[in-house]
Amino acid sequence: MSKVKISTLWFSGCAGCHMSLLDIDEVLIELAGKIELCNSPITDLKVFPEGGVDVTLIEGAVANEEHLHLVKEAREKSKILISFGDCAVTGNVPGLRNGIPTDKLIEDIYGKGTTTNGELPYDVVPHLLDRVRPVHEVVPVEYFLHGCPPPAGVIAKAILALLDGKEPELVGEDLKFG
Amino acid sequence: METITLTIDGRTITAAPGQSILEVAEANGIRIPTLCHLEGLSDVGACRLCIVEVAGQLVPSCTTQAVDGADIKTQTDTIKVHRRMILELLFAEGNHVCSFCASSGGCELQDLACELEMHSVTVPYSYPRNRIDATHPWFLIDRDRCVLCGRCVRTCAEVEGAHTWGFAERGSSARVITDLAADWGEAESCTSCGKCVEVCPTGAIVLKGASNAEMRKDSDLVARLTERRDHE
Amino acid sequence: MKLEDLRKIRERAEKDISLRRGDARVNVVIGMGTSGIAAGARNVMSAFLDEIGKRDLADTIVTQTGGRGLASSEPIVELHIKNEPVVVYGEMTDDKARRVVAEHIVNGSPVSEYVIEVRD
Amino acid sequence: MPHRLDVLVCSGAACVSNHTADVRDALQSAIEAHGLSTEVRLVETGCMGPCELGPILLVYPEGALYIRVTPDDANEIVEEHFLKGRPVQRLLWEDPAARRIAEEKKQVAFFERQEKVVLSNCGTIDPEDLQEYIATGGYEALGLALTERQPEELIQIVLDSKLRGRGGAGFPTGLKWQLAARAEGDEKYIVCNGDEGDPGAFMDRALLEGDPHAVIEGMTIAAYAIGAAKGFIYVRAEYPLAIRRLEIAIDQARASGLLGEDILETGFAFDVEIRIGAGAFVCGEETALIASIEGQRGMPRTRPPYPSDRGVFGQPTLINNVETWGNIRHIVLRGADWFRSIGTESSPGTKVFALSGKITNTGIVEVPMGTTLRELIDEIGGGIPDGKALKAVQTGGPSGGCIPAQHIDTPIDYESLKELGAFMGSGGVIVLDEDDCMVGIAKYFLEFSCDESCGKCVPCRVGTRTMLSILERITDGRGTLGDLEQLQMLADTIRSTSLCGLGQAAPSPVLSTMKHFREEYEEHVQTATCSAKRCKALIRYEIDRAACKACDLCRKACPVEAIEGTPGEPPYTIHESVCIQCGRCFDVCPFDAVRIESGKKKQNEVEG
Repeated sequence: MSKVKISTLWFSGCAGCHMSLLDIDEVLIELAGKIELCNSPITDLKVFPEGGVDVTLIEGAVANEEHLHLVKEAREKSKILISFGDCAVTGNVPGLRNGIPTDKLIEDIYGKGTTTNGELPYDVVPHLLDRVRPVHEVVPVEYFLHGCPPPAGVIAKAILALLDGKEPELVGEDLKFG
Repeated sequence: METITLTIDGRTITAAPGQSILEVAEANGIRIPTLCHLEGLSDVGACRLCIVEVAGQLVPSCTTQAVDGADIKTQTDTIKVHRRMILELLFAEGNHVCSFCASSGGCELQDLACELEMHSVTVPYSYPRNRIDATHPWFLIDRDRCVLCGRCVRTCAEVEGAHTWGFAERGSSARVITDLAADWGEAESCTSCGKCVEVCPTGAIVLKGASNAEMRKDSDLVARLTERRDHE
Repeated sequence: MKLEDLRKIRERAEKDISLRRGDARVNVVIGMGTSGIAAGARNVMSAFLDEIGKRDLADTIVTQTGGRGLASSEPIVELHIKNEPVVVYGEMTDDKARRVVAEHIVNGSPVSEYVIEVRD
Repeated sequence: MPHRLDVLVCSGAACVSNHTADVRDALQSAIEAHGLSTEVRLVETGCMGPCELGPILLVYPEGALYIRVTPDDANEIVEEHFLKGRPVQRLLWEDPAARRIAEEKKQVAFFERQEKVVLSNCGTIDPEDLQEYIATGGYEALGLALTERQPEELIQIVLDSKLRGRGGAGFPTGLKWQLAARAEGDEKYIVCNGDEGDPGAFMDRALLEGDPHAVIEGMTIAAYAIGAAKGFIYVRAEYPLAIRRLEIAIDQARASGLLGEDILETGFAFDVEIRIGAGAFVCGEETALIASIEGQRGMPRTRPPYPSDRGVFGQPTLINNVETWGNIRHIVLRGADWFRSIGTESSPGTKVFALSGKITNTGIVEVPMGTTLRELIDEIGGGIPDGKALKAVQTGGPSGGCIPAQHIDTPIDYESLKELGAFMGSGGVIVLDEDDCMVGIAKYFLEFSCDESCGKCVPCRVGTRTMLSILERITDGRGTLGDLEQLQMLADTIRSTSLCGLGQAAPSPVLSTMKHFREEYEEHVQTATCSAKRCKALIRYEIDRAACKACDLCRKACPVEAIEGTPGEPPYTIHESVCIQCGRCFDVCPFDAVRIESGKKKQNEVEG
C-alpha cells in the first residue's frame, strides 16, 4: 500500500500548531510508516508533489497575497483540507488587526520601527490583504482542528482516523477553542 | 400539592404549576443549553439558545411556562440547526479570541461551542473594535467579548440594587454601559461589589490582573444569595 | 354636558358646515361677471346672505357665476331649487333679494314680477 | 350673516412642509382686501390625501380642488373665484387618467374610487374645532354606548364586526377587547399605538392630525367596555403636529365633559395622557411600547403573558392601533352588519394606505379591503409616471415583502398578502418600477431593520446585521451562489427564533425578493450585473462616441475629474478607475451621450 501523502502549510500563525503536531509522541512512529510528509515547514519542501496530496493541514489565517495564492493551490491539490488550529479556523490573533487599515499597520510597524530604517517592505514581502480571513472563508474546508494550539491528542485522533479511512470524530472537548 | 404532567423528549414528567419549561427540564436532568439565563435572576429570553419545540412552535424554555399536557421537544434537528446558527452569530459578532482570554477554560461561550458542536463559524466575522474600559480600580470590561446577555444588568438591579449597569444604543451598536455611559471608574452608583464579574458568562467582565485562562467565575453566587434572602 | 346637550350642539354645528355636504335644497346663483358687479351684484349677494342668515336657512347656499350675457338685466340671480325649474330673476336689488328669500325660498312662490326666465 | 364659501386649506404634515401656512395667510389678506371676510371662511383641515400635490385647497359649495397653490396665487383665486365665481382653471386638478380638469373633487378618480370611513373627517373638518367633529356625529357613538349599551354588548358588536387590528397582524379586535375585559387586575389601561415608523407609512399621522377626536372617542368607548379609567396615546416625537392637535382635542374633550370625570354626566370616568416616543421603530411592538410607557428602555418581552393579561404596569391593557381606534365609533353607530358589508368576508371594513414610490398620486387613500392592487395603483394612484413599467409593490414596510407585477390583480386582504410573502403591515405601499433593483430594495429594508433592532435577542441583533453584510457583498459584486443559501439559512433562524414580531419578520423583504426575483440575485452574483443599473459597484458610466458633442458639461460637472476631453473635440472619455458613479455627468448631458452600463466584474480582493 502506498503511503498517504500529507502536506502542511504555515500561514499567519505562530508555528505553535506545528509544534503540537510534533508533540504527538509515539504516534509519530506509527505515522512514519504510513505517511509521506510532503511540502511542509518541517521538511522545508516548498512545492506540492506532482499529482497533489491526500491531506493538507493549514496552520494560520489567510493574511497576505501569498497565503491567498497558496490556499487556492492547496485546495486544488489536496483531497482533504484541514484548518489546523484557531488561527486557521477563526482568524484568532492575526484577525485582531482587521479594522485597522493595512497602510497604517505597515507604517506603524515598519515605518517607525528601528530594524528597517524606515524602509517599507513592499519589495520583499507579500502585500497584506485588507482583512485577515479564516481558511474556510476563502476555500471549502473538510475538517477543523480547534485549539491554540490543538492538543496533540486531538491531532493524532484526527490523522489516525483519516488514515483508517474514517471520519474524524471531533466532539465535546475536542472542539474547545483556545 | 397541585401538579401538572407533561412530556419532554418523550419522557412523562410531573411538575409544579408555574414552573418554566427550563426549570422542569433541569429538575429532571434534561440539559437545555442556556446563556442569558442564570438561576437567581429574572429570565428575559434574550439569547434564544434555550429554544424548545412546543406544538410545532419554537419558544424559549426559560420564559415559557410548562403547562399540563404539553409535549415538548428539546433536541430536534431543527432546534440544533438554529442553536448552532445563533452560537455562530455570537462568535461572529465579537472578538471571542479564546487563546488570550482571562476566562478561557471557564467560559460558558467556549463550552457552548463544544456542546453544540460548532466546528466553524460559517457567517462572516464582524471584528468590532470597542474600547476596553479599565477605569475601574479592580475590574475591567472588554465589550468585544460581551454577548449582551444582560446578566450584569439584571444582577446589578435585582440583587445588588445599584442599577449601575444598563443598555445603550440599538442593534449592532447595542452595548452595556455603566451609569449614563460614564467610564466605569467614574460610575458613582457602582458599589464595586463585583457580582457582575462573577455572573458574566464570558471574559467580557473580569478582574484586573487575571491573565490568560486565570479567571474563574462563581456564577452560582447569585443563586446562593437570593436563596438566602428567600429564607429570611 | 349630557347626551341631549351634545345633540343640540350637533344640530347647530351641522348647519355651520352644511356647505361642505353638497346637499343644499336651494342654490342662489348670482351673476358676478364684471357687468354684474358694476350693476350692483355685490349688494344683492350681501342682501341674500344677510336675509338667509337672519332666517337661519341651513339648506340654502349662495354661489356665483360669471356673466350670463344679459347685460341689460343685470344683476341676475338664478334660483335653483331641488326638483323645480330654474327661475331667473333680473335687475335685482337689495330689497328684491329679501323679497325673493321670503316669498320664493321660504314660502315656495316665485316673485313673478322680477322673473325674466324659467328653465327646466 | 352666514358665510357662503368654505375654503378648506389642507394642513396635513405634507402640506405644512409645502408652506400651506403662507398660502393661508395670503388668502386671508386677499379675502380681507376684497371685503369678503364675512362671506368666506378659511378652515384648516387634516390631510386630504394627495400629498404630492400640496398645498391643496378645497372650496365648497362647489367642491373645487386647487393644487400646488402658492401665496402668489391667492389674489387671483379670491378675485376670480371667491368674488366673481370663476374658478381659476390653471390651478384645478387635471385628472391624469381622465386628461381633463376636474371642476369638482368628486370627478377626480383619486377620490371617487375611495371609500372613506376612518378618514371621513380627514380633510373635511377643522381638527382643532370640537364643534365640527360633533357636527359629523362625533361623540354620538360614545353617548349611545354610555347610555344605551352594556359593556358586554359593545364587545359583542366589535366581535361581530370582525374588525381586525390595523397595525398589521390583523388580530381580531373584539377578541382583544374580550380578553382585556375578562382579565383581572387592580386597574386596566387603554393604549393607542401611534408609533408609526415604517418607511413609507404615514397613515396614523394623517388620522391623528386630521381627526384626533375620533381616536379619543374610540378609546373612551373601549374604556367603558372593559372597565378602564386611564389611557395612553403613544405618539412619536417626529409627529409634532399630531401631538399638538391631540393635546388640543384632549383639552376640548375634557372641557366639554367628554373626557375626564363624569363623562356626559353618566358617572363614567376616563382620561388619556399622551406619551411621546423618542422614535424607536421597535416601540411599535406592543410589549416594547408598554415598556416605554412605563419609562423603561423600549425592548420587547416574551409573550405570553399578553398585554391583555399583563400590560402597562403589569395590569390588563387593551392596546390597539390608531386606525383601529378610528373604526370604533363608526361600528358602534352603524352596527356590525354595516361594517361587514364593506370589504371581504375575512377582512371586513376599509384600510388606509399610504401610497409612495413610483406612483403618480403619492398620498393617503382609504379603500375597502379586497380592492385589488391594480385599482389602488392604476386607478386611484394614477399609475406609474414617465410611462415606466410596474415591477413590484412593497407592502408592510420592513416586515413586509415585494409583490411582483404579475400579481397586481390580487385583492388586498390580510391572507392574500401573506400568501404572496408580503404583509398587510400598517398600510405602507411603495410602488417599484423597472428602474428599481430588487436586491437593493431588500438591502434597504434590511438595513432599516438592522438599525432599528433593539439589540436584545441574538438572531435579530446579529442575524440581520450578518444578512446585511452578505447583501452588501452581493451588491458589491463579491457574492457567490453560496451566499444565497446562507441568506436563506440565516433568514430561517431569524424568523423562527427571534423574540418579537419585528425580528421574526425582518428577513421578509429578502425572502420575498429571493422568491419572486431570484434571477436578479443570481445575476448579481454570477455575472456581477445589476440590470436595473442601481448598484453602484456594478455599474460604470460610458460616453457614446457618436452622440458626444464635446460640450464639456460633463467634465465640468464631474466632482472627481474622471472625465477627459477637449471642448469641441469629441469624444470625451470617462476613466473608470477614478469615477465614483455619482451620476452627475448622466444628469447634465444634453445629448444623452452618457450611458450607464453594467456587467463587468470588478477586481476583487478575495475571490470565492
